[in-house]
Amino acid sequence: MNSDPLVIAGRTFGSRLVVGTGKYPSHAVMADAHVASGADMVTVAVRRVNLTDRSKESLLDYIDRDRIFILPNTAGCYTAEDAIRTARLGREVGLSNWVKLEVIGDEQTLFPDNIALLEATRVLVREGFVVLPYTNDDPVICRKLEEAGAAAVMPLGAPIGSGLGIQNPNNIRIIKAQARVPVIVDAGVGTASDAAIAMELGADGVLMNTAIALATDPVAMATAMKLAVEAGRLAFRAGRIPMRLYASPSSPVEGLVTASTP
Amino acid sequence: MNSDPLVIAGRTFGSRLVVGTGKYPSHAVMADAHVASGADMVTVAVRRVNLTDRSKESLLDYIDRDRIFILPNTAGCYTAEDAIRTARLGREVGLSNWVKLEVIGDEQTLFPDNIALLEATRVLVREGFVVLPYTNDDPVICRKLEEAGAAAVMPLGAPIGSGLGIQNPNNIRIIKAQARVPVIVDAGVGTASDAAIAMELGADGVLMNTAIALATDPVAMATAMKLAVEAGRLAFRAGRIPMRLYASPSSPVEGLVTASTP
Amino acid sequence: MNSDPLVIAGRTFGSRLVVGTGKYPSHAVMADAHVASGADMVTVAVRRVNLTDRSKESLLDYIDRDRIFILPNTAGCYTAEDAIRTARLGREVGLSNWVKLEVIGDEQTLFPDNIALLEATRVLVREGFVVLPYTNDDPVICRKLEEAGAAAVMPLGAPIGSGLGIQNPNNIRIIKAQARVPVIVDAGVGTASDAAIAMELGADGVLMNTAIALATDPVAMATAMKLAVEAGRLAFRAGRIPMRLYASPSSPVEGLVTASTP
Amino acid sequence: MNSDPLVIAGRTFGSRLVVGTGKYPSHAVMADAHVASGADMVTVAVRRVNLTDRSKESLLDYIDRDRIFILPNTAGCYTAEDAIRTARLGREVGLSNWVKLEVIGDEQTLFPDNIALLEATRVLVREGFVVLPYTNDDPVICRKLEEAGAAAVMPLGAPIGSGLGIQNPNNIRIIKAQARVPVIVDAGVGTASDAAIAMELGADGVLMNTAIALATDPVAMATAMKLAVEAGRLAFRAGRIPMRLYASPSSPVEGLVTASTP
Amino acid sequence: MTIRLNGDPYEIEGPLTIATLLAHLKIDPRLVAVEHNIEVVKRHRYETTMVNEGDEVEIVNFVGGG
Amino acid sequence: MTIRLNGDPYEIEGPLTIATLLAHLKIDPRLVAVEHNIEVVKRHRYETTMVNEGDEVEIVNFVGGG
Amino acid sequence: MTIRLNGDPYEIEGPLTIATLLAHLKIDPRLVAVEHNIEVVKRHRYETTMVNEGDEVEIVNFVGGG
Amino acid sequence: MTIRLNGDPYEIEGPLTIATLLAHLKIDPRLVAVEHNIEVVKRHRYETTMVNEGDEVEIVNFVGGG
Repeated sequence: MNSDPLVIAGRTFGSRLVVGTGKYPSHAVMADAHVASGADMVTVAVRRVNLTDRSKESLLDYIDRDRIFILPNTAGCYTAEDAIRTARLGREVGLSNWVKLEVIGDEQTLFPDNIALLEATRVLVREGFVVLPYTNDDPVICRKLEEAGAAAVMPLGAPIGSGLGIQNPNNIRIIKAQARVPVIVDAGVGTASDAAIAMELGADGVLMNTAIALATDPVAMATAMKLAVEAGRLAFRAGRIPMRLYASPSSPVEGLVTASTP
Repeated sequence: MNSDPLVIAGRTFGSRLVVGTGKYPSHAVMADAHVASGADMVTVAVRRVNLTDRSKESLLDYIDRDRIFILPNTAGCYTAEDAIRTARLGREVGLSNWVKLEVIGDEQTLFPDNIALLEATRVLVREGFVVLPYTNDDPVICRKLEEAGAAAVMPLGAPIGSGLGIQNPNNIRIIKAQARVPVIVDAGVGTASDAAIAMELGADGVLMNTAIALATDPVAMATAMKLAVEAGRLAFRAGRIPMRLYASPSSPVEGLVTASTP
Repeated sequence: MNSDPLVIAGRTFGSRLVVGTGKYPSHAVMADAHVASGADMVTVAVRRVNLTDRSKESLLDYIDRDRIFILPNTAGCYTAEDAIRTARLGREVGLSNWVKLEVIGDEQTLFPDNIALLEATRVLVREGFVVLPYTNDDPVICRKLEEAGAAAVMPLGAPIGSGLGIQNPNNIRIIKAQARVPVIVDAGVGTASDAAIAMELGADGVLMNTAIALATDPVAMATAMKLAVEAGRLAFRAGRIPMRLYASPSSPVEGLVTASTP
Repeated sequence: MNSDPLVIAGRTFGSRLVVGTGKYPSHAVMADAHVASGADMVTVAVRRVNLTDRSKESLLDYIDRDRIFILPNTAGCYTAEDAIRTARLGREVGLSNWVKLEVIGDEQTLFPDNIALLEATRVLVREGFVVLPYTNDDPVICRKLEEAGAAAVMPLGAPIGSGLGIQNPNNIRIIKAQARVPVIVDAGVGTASDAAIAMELGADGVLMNTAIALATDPVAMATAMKLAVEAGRLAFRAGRIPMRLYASPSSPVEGLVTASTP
Repeated sequence: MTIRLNGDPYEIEGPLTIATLLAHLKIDPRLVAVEHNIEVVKRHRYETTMVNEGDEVEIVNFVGGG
Repeated sequence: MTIRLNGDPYEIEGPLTIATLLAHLKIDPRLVAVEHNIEVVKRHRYETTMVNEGDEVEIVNFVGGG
Repeated sequence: MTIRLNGDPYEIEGPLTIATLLAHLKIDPRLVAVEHNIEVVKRHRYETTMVNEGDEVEIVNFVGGG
Repeated sequence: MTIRLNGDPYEIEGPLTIATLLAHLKIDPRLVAVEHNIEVVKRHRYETTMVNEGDEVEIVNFVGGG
């Protein structure tokens, strides 16, 4: 029983790590990585059914829905209209009225269009969605999204799939200091320490896909990310030592069996 | 059973985290932190017995020696002679012929005097000690220590007790690339992500004291460090994704139910 | 004669450094710092005339308007309406139809409200203003501002007056790669190297106030900033060497008068 | 007339930038870059005369020795003996009894062998040389070199030719705080801001070769480095503003012509 | 008749219901969502919603994404 | 009469023109800008723009800022 | 007689063995180490090593350190 | 006779002085330094220092370096 769970919109999650379902070598590897990650929420994309090849096995056959909550996303949408339309379809599939809301504003960086994002958030909140918007590390837009009814804010750490790690730690720290909803760092994590840093900055959770799915060994990396998120969270709560430019001895400076003095 | 143990001088350790015994609020808290850390090697200082107050309970009463290996250190020694003399006394206590060899060269930074360190290493190796020298992040001195018979090299990440984290990651990476003995990052870790980073750089282990002992909640931080070291090690072995300046989508760019294009 | 001038809205500036007029110990020190900085554009705030104390000497008496172009700003405005109103008054003073457009979205960080900023930009561009909007380091909003007719975009490097330096170099690099108008890094510079870094990232200019005005010696720091901006610009154009993890000798490895080989 | 000159062993230098003579596209470009750099000390290597091709023009024909002081180096030497022998030959050429003392300890990193370096320093100081040892960023070895009679200490910022910039700023700051002789950061600079940072850390000078010689435009980069060193020095002396996580307004918060309040 | 199905022209006997269309396509109605002329079709309406000449139908499901 | 001048109540003989008001306040009309009831007043209108009881007037200039 | 014990002068009846000294000091011989005139004393020599006037004795144990 | 010059065997009439050797090699004595059997030769000794069969001579100058 987790004494420090993540709670979003009244729903409790045992893990503070949210993972994706894309880019894995196979559905089987993905399923193993999901187990290793300990995540109980995964995000999925909404796309047209493949009509020409019906054989294609379904993604959902590889997700243990008794244990894992499904978070449909609007990845790939470049307008509020498309994101809203995609969110509605995602809900209609019947597994969740939650949405990881993405409205992309630039193809190179996949950075959000925060104006369209805010507009789409307002519409979907009105329609009863639980909206988790992917945004950038701007405390002002995060506050606007919160005021628009977002259930959490998901600032990016770095461009999606870049693996650069948290590019602007101060902004994440400030967003967390100002937010009254959970803050999930979404995108940019490349390795375990990146996830730990996000949590040490005070984030309530981390969402990642590429760092696990495209690692040489996705299952091992999923385990690493699980441990790193827990480590970072614990360290954040444990109260780290202050930084100092010079040293401070760990052993007593008295009682030495020596004449020498520095 | 650990499939990826740390082996030093033929001795196998289940944990890659080595912790200290100084600066804890109490012996009892230390004992709990040791358990939480999962460490099976701890370092201790050698000091004169307190003759005036014999009541003082013994440190060793709080260390589970069935599970935890004792690593005496020469902290506080400023000459090769003092370090050698202290190492001999530490061995005579009868728990270990290993020594965490420190010869300090500067009181402000507690950085090592590598020349005296090398000299003391040669002497103690000749006397049959298993020598683990605390040095700085210099690949050249690390190679000389290895050639002198050191069982591992322990470059510092930052000044002892500073909590600054790994100040020069490239040097740690280079030291590991050149070393044929285990590389333990000793000193400088402040929080969990620092430990994860050390391991992601390829270090074989991490040694720390202040970061745990002086954390607001030492036991919680000890757990965080345990997880962080495991996470960093796993991530190192799992093969992280490359860094890229721009983004790479996690969801398919085909099959969108939308007219819009970027 | 400067062979690499900064051109904004068809106006040519000899210096790529734009400075402020606030927080100086005195108007006299400010005037000296302006000369030392080499800046030919300075920004000023629009405020109510002090009716109770008419003695107060005028800021403009200390600005050499033959050499220095005046850039009124809308600092302190929290809505598009206020910013527009302030911009109009600034223009009516009769020195410039340019405006450094600020619409603040948060009192702690003084980060912009990009949505209101975009709205105000559209209105003022329609009214014939040359608009230089202060925004955050978001390539998407920068593109929208450019499309709205901004004459330049001015992403922040860090919070105003924080002196933290460029917090997210990649975003500045990306903004520059995408922009078709000049990119001026506005806010966050603390010392000379920060300004050099901004220029090395490709920025067309840097705007700063606090780093000079509140330095112990504002005139010396103004000179430092002048040199740093020129250095960074030159280095950017000169084509820096690539980074490599290992070394590359600067002296020939042949012809040594020695037997020794590595 | 420079009011803040660099003084080493009683000799005054107008510039705090010391440059090399290797790797340039041509001797002519080198000569132009030397002028652009403003340096009045350059380092040269000692090598066997080319007997087969006597046509080869002499390096010295391209160095204005009325303006520029020659600093022979022992680059490429891997033992104290070789370095001493090379230093003696360099002196015998008759232009200088100064030596940039290098004793390399590792071929990949070109990091110094500090033990042999210290030994060679002692010998050469006894022989009346002015010794400027290239060492690593270790305050302890720097103090030993100073005690051995070194006229300056030259810690590396990063591996020679790597262009990585100052890898461990704290160590440079600490070395400067403890040194009583000038501290010259030698090696590792890649671009102008790196040089400025070195000076802002308190270094008395910077020595570089590759960053200028292998830049796409060596003469432009030499100018950039000249300006950056001056900028960094001035900023160091001018007293930079403190860093703060949050913002501090540059314009008055009173007297706004607006109803709105944050 | 010809309809527009997932963006492409599609020939089929019609008019027909969404339910019949899905059956014809051998698509399990659970775990997909259907749009008819840009309007989401609730599942309980599959039997009663008629697809006519020229209508636009979108049938989507969940795929891997991040 | 009472007007609102730079946000505060202000007693003055009136009605009067902006020009007269500035003269009365000993403010050089150059290098300031004037708002009358939220509308910017062009400089050439100072002579003809009347300030009446209860009007709002703002007079601004440039001050140090960043 | 007077010896130097852990750096300080110490009065005690003597000569005596290390073993007797430890017993007198109520120090458990296990988990300490003893130096006699700068030479480490092996534990099995405690019974036979004599401490005389002016000798230097160091008795150490493990304490918390890092 | 054969000497070792800058590391390689070298045939030359001899014995001869360093000065003669430099002249023979067309090397300007200024701006070079000479080692004879591992000993630096001061410039004023070039006339008097004899190079014999099997001697080692090194002649160096300054080249570009960093």
